[in-house]
Amino acid sequence: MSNEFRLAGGGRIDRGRPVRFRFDGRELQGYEGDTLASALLANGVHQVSTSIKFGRPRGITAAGPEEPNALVQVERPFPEPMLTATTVELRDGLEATGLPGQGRLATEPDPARYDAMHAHCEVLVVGAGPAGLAAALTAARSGARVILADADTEFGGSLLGADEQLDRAPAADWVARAVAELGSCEDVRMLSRTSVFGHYEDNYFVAVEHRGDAAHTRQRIWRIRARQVVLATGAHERPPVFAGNDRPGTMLAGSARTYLHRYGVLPGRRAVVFTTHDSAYAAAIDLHDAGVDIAAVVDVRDVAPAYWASLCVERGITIRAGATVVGTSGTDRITSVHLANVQSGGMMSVRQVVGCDLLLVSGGWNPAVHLHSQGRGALRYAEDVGALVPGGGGRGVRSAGAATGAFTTAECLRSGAEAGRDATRAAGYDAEIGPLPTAQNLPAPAGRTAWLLPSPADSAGATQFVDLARDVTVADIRKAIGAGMESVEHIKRYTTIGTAHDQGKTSGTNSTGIIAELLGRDFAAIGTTTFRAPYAPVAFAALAGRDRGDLYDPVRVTAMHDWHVEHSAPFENVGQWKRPWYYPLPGENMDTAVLRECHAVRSGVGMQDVSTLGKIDVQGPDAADFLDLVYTNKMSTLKLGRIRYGLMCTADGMVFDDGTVMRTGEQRYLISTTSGNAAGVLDWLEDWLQTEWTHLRVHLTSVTEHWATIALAGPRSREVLSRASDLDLDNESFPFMSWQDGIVAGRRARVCRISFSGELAFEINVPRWYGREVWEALYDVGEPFDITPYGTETMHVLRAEKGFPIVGQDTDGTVTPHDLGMSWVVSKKKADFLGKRSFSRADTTRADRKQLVGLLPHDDILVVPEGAQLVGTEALPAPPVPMLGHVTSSYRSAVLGKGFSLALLKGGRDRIGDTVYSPVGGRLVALEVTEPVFYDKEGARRDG
Amino acid sequence: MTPRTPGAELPEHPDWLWHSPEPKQSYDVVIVGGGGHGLATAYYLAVNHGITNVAVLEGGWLAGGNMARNTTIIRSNYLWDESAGLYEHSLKLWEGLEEALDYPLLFSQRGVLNLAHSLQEVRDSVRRVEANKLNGVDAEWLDPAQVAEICPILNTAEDLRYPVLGATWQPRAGIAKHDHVAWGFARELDRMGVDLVQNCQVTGFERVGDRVVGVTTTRGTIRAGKVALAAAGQTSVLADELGLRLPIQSHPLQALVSELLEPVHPTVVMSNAVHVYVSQAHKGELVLGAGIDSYNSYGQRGAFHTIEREMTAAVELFPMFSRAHVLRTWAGVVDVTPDASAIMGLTPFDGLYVNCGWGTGGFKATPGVGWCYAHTIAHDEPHPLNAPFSLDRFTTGALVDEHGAAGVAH
Amino acid sequence: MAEPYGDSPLTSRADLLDRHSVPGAVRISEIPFRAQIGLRMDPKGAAAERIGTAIGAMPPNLPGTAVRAGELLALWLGPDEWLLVGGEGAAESVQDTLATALAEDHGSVVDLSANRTILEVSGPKAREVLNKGCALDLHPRVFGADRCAQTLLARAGVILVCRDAEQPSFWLLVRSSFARYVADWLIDASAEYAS
Amino acid sequence: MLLIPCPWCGPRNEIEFHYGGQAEVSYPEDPDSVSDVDWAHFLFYRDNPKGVLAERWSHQAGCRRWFTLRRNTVTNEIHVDDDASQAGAVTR
Ligand SMILES: Cc1cc2nc3c(=O)[nH]c(=O)nc-3n(C[C@H](O)[C@H](O)[C@H](O)COP(=O)(O)OP(=O)(O)OC[C@H]3O[C@@H](n4cnc5c(N)ncnc54)[C@H](O)[C@@H]3O)c2cc1C
Ligand SMILES: NC(=O)c1ccc[n+]([C@@H]2O[C@H](COP(=O)([O-])OP(=O)(O)OC[C@H]3O[C@@H](n4cnc5c(N)ncnc54)[C@H](O)[C@@H]3O)[C@@H](O)[C@H]2O)c1
Ligand SMILES: Cc1cc2nc3c(=O)[nH]c(=O)nc-3n(C[C@H](O)[C@H](O)[C@H](O)COP(=O)(O)O)c2cc1C
Ligand SMILES: [Zn+2]
Repeated sequence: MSNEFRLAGGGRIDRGRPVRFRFDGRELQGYEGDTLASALLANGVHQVSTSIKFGRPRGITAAGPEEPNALVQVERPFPEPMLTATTVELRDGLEATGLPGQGRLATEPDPARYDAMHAHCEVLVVGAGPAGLAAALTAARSGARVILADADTEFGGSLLGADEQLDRAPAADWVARAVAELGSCEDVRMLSRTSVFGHYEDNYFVAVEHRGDAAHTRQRIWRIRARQVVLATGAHERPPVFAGNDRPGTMLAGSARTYLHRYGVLPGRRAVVFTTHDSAYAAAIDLHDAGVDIAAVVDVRDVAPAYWASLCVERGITIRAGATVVGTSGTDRITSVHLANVQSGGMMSVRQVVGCDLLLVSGGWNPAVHLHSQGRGALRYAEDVGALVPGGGGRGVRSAGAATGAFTTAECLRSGAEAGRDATRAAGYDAEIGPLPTAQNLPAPAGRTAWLLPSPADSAGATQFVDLARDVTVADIRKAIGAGMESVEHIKRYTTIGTAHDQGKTSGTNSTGIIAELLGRDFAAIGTTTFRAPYAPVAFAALAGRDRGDLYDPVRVTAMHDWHVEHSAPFENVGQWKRPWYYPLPGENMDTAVLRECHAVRSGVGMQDVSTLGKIDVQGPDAADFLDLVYTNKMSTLKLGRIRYGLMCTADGMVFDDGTVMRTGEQRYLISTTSGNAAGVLDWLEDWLQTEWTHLRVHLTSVTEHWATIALAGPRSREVLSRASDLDLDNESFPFMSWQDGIVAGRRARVCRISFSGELAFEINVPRWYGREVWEALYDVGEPFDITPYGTETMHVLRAEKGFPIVGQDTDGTVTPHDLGMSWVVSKKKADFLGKRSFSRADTTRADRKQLVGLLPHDDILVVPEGAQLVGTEALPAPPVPMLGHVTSSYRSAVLGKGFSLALLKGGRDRIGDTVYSPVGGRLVALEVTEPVFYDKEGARRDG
Repeated sequence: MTPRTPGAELPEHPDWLWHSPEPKQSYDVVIVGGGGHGLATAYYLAVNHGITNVAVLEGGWLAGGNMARNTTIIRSNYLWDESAGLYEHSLKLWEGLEEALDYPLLFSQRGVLNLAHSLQEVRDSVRRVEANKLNGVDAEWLDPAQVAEICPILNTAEDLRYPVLGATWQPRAGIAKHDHVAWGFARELDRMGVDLVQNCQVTGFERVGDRVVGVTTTRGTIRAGKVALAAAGQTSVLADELGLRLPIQSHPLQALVSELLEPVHPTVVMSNAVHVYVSQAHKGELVLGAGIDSYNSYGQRGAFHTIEREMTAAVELFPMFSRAHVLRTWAGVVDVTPDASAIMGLTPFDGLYVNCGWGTGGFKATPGVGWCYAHTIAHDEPHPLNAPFSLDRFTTGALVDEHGAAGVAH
Repeated sequence: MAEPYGDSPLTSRADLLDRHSVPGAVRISEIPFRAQIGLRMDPKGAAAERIGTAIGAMPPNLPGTAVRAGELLALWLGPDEWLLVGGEGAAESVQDTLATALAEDHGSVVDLSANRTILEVSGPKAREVLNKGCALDLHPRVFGADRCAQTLLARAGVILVCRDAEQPSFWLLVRSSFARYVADWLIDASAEYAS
Repeated sequence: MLLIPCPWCGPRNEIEFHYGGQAEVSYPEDPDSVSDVDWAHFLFYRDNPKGVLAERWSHQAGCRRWFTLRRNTVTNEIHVDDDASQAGAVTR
């Protein structure tokens, strides 16, 4: 019984290409060009699902994205929740089921690709009905760049679903000519299947293009920046609200026309047409002419429109003017409608039941003002339309066609062309309106707005559905108002009206109208809820696009990265950088590897890739003055060839970053920053330079990535380096905290004597492209010394043994240099520097501030977890327990043979020698408070 | 086809909520702003202090500001003692609120996971968990396997660009239905005779010297014994009328929902590093949020790239969300302070009180704010729980900096 | 003679880039080891004139433009900032020339040769590939030959230079640590033309 | 996605920029002589108007220059100064 409702000819489906699909387990057949909805209707299926709250049978009511009812879950080719049958393109192998409320997500990974594309144009036209096509043609002929986007699979808009004539030929012919002409323009981009869903500042529009499951990219987000925009988005037909209006078989009149003309489908055999508006008559006529028995046209208005009445009379179609539908019957499908005459006072008389399998309805049209309103365009209630229309106010955005309440094709063509011309001119191009096709001379459709239709059997409105998607009825609105609500926003939230997948495309205007009527106020006084993006639902993955997996965020690597990989290092993420964490040998875990690496540095030699440290070249006559302002200590006194440690604070006195400063010239320095904060420091410095201290002549250049940097650390580092370098490395010629240029492993290098481990150490900088080569050379010459590559974990242990804090680990934005015990790095002589003034605020001068100290557990084998809290008592009182501070760094030390920690502790320096406690794994452990330096307090080892 | 009726299991709203009275000429206390905070404050003024000659003046529709647009996450696992004290007090009040208001608030203690994606986040998380425990706040540190057990749909694979290294877990945390909370308070207030005046925009203040004695509004002048600001993102605009500067900046904060989905997400997941937080509301929609948009704005809308980035994080963490659809996006106007903590207490003006700066995270504080702010107003002196949140901390430097350490904002 | 070089940031990706270039659509390759010198100076100062004379053309003052000066390509990066791109091994001589011309005037010359590498993206689909991650309007009328811009490509900062608008060809100057990311991104963005 | 007019590079997407808040808040001439209250205002207090705000932006992913523009915080409309030379002038 396949396709018994399909006409033998007509429509835009490809009868040569049958498509098999399954719905709710049934094997069915349609054609290429069908939507799931049109194919179901062709197979006589009206009921698609049951409703969310009451479980009532629900069918197909519309033919586009405004569909409130026909929700399906696609199962194949891949599960996708909650689509409307009216927008799912029929494809071979499609499987779907009706969806009674909640969608289901796939458990298997989505194999599809998604991406984005930026595009620019002088004129963006949204919607390719007669208005949009006319606008696009007008703009394109001027030579301006045009983007024409339409959500539908084909251009033509409503013209494809009607049988209107343009230039005395089927309108589709003109559409084809228009599309061909646009297609031949070099600077016109035509995007079908592309739903424009968001309108943002400065004419930034976002759209999603559905490229199909077979395409390389399943969906593409278009990010369009347009000079000028024409919104020709058409209108959605408005269903009247009456008792039993949710029965499957109840369909918008215009949609029934679309099924007939576009898909060659008869949505039923015997139809009642119920309308408050002229436009439904065209459906009655068309369907009659296609063989549907029109049982009656029921028009709530006292007088039927003369033009249409005569066409009905010609065909013997009965018109029941001044009547209304007061109820429907049927279980899965409508079987009859109940009519009554309405007197002007709303009194009912003469009831009648008319059998049918289709009820076509129209309550007028709602212009699709969504995108206009999203862009802050004003809305105005148009009495004659019975809905909101654009009221101006968009910047560079114009609406045209049915989106403005113009409902004849002639008007739509003209307003589209005018908007296209005005937009093009505003974009700086010469544009004239060319010849437009001649539309049929149809009377402008009119209607009467009737929000609440009388219904004696259901006067409370319990079956008068306003929002089918959310099962909200007139009774629900009454109840909300009865609870004291007057705002449309409250009623929306109380009833959930307009909050479903369709965002109230067919229910929004009705709900405002009904609220207005129940409250006895004007429509305009009630207004609308806010139109928000997206205009139609968009998949998460489409928005995520290409930024997935490894491309989620740039992976930054150093020149030696592959070597680290080859030597089995796991990596630590430091900002976007990958840094080797440790280098386990076979059989080692992190703890044993780190102990080994630490031991190597303390007793032999280790090497670390420290290329990620930020490096900024600072040049200019005022460079020294500038550095004096941004570092807490004095840099202007630094001698050429020497290096100084420096600390930066924000103006509120909190530690912000640290690093070294090398004087590389009379007016030139090279400063280093922490790896994660390199960009932040450069921006910070530029900010002060450009906007505050504009008199300072200083240039900053990031050179981080020009250099690969290798730290050689340990008592034997000098021996290793001497075998690879021509530099004189003894303490006299190359003292601690100095730098020299020389040759290392055959390459010109800048070598610094700085140490983050406390051991004799060198940092070797070579242009990045020699990084791996020099690294390997040093590794080779170090072999006799058992040179040991080490990672960030070992580096942390070693520096912690020396009490060197890590900004961001031992500080948290609430710590001053004084708190760190680093007053020695805070100048008392300088007139000012960033942070200075804040050190004299009440809170920063408190004696009981948290200060950096060391902690040694009484229990030798214990390593207190980082983050552990400190308390002053041996036993825990009831909460809240006063806390004294927390452990910021904590490791097992190879040289100490036990665990040790750094901590921020209230009044910490005065507590040195005291015992504090920390809850660890359900017990309180005792810790001795110590100086933060655990190893080589005298600093003897740095000279080797 | 078994009919599932996700809407039907939700409770019906009461048949009566609140009146819309004309404002009287004077009140003992006028509260400016009918969001959650204003309503809760009026409620505790009545219940704890017997003060009912009160009006809550709301410029638009009741609770239509941030109260109508937040992602409803409730938790108390903040780092600093001051914050933990206030938020935990609030959480305890939440636990009895449904009963007190006799309204189904859909308060669901489904727990909150705060993910850690870097070693430093692990340290910060452990630090917070340990502090929470000592402050009497329920908290646990979970490793990735334990995280996966609580939220199986979360991607805990090690090869993630920023893998989940663990999470903090507060079992008593959760979500509630924001509108119901507002309406529950409103119904009680209406019953107790408090005037909830809507469409009544406060435009200025009546002063006698340094004393504020009333407000001017779009519905006339209203005299007041005391005036309490509870206007969230709009507070600067009001304070400007008095020449009072506040250290807050108003930013858009966006959120979004998906279509209704079968239950997949059993808890609340928040990730500061990749910036997304997600829960599944009672009806079935996924509710997601991210960080603020960078610039000041009163526009109740944000930029789309914020949403796109948020979706990237969501799909990375929850691959299953790939084909879920964004149904609606929106934004609120949040009042951000330099230390990411609120401001609540006295002002330089007699009879004027300020509560603002809750930024991206004040929904959870709603009952706690009401309790403490009511105390502050009634006694003309801060409650011990809100004393640390005074304005002068910015002068002394005694900030309650919840940025660095507690990280997660909401 | 140019010194022998070690590894460029994309040495290990060379084959991959080659394999993923799509004949007739898009070609992606690295141009490694070019001399790149950062120049800062006051464009209105006397030094500017001297530098213009020394290198054969004034560094451009029009934002977003590139100027060919003898062997060099001078890219406008900011109102007082340029990047001079020269041949392999030219870094030292270019620096010397600039430093001499700058003399005592305030300005800076910094060797940035290894700081970035250059990716060339060419072919009829080059613009489309780039626009998948770059928000600039790359239409030849807007971004023609010798236009340059510092901007974003996906999530990386780049300097984008149009080398040829007719036979579309672009340079992307990418910081070394980001080079693999950008290369991988380009490969991914070009994949659809291969199918 | 605002389209922000960099005085040098021309209009570029918002994501290329870094927001710097209120413009024209200058660092006190002599911080030591500033009271705690005034210092707190310099550190933490910024205008937050509902309407036009003169604010600082830096073209971070572009020319790295800071500049000032006036933007309406309700509508996001940007008021570009007619005097182009002014737009390039930087103030904190
Ligand atoms: C997207 C988003 C997500 C969030 N997520 C969370 C979360 O998950 N958890 C959490 O704890 N918090 C969250 N928050 C923050 C939370 O919403 C706010 O901190 C909290 O709601 C603020 O208190 P309120 O409810 O009183 O504010 P609001 O509801 O904004 O109340 C202020 C009221 O004052 C009114 N008003 C303003 N000016 C005037 C005037 N002149 N006259 C009269 N009335 C005036 C406003 O109209 C408004 O109704 C989120 C916020 C947003 C925007
Ligand atoms: N008789 C009546 O009462 C009546 C009422 C309404 C419309 N009409 C007829 O309908 C036609 C209206 O012409 P028109 O050009 O104004 O509208 P249209 O309905 O013909 O075209 C609108 C087009 O915009 C597209 N669209 C809408 N929103 C979109 C979005 N966000 N993204 C991408 N595409 C989107 C739709 O897919 C559609 O193709 C006329 O022929 C008119 O006579 C008649
Ligand atoms: C927790 C929560 C859940 C929401 N769920 C939905 C929803 O399912 N559907 C919907 O359309 N909007 C939903 N919203 C958004 C509201 O419709 C609305 O956008 C929000 O309250 C902001 O108001 P506005 O958009 O009118 O400015 C939800 C909002 C919140 C805070
Ligand atoms: Zn710029």
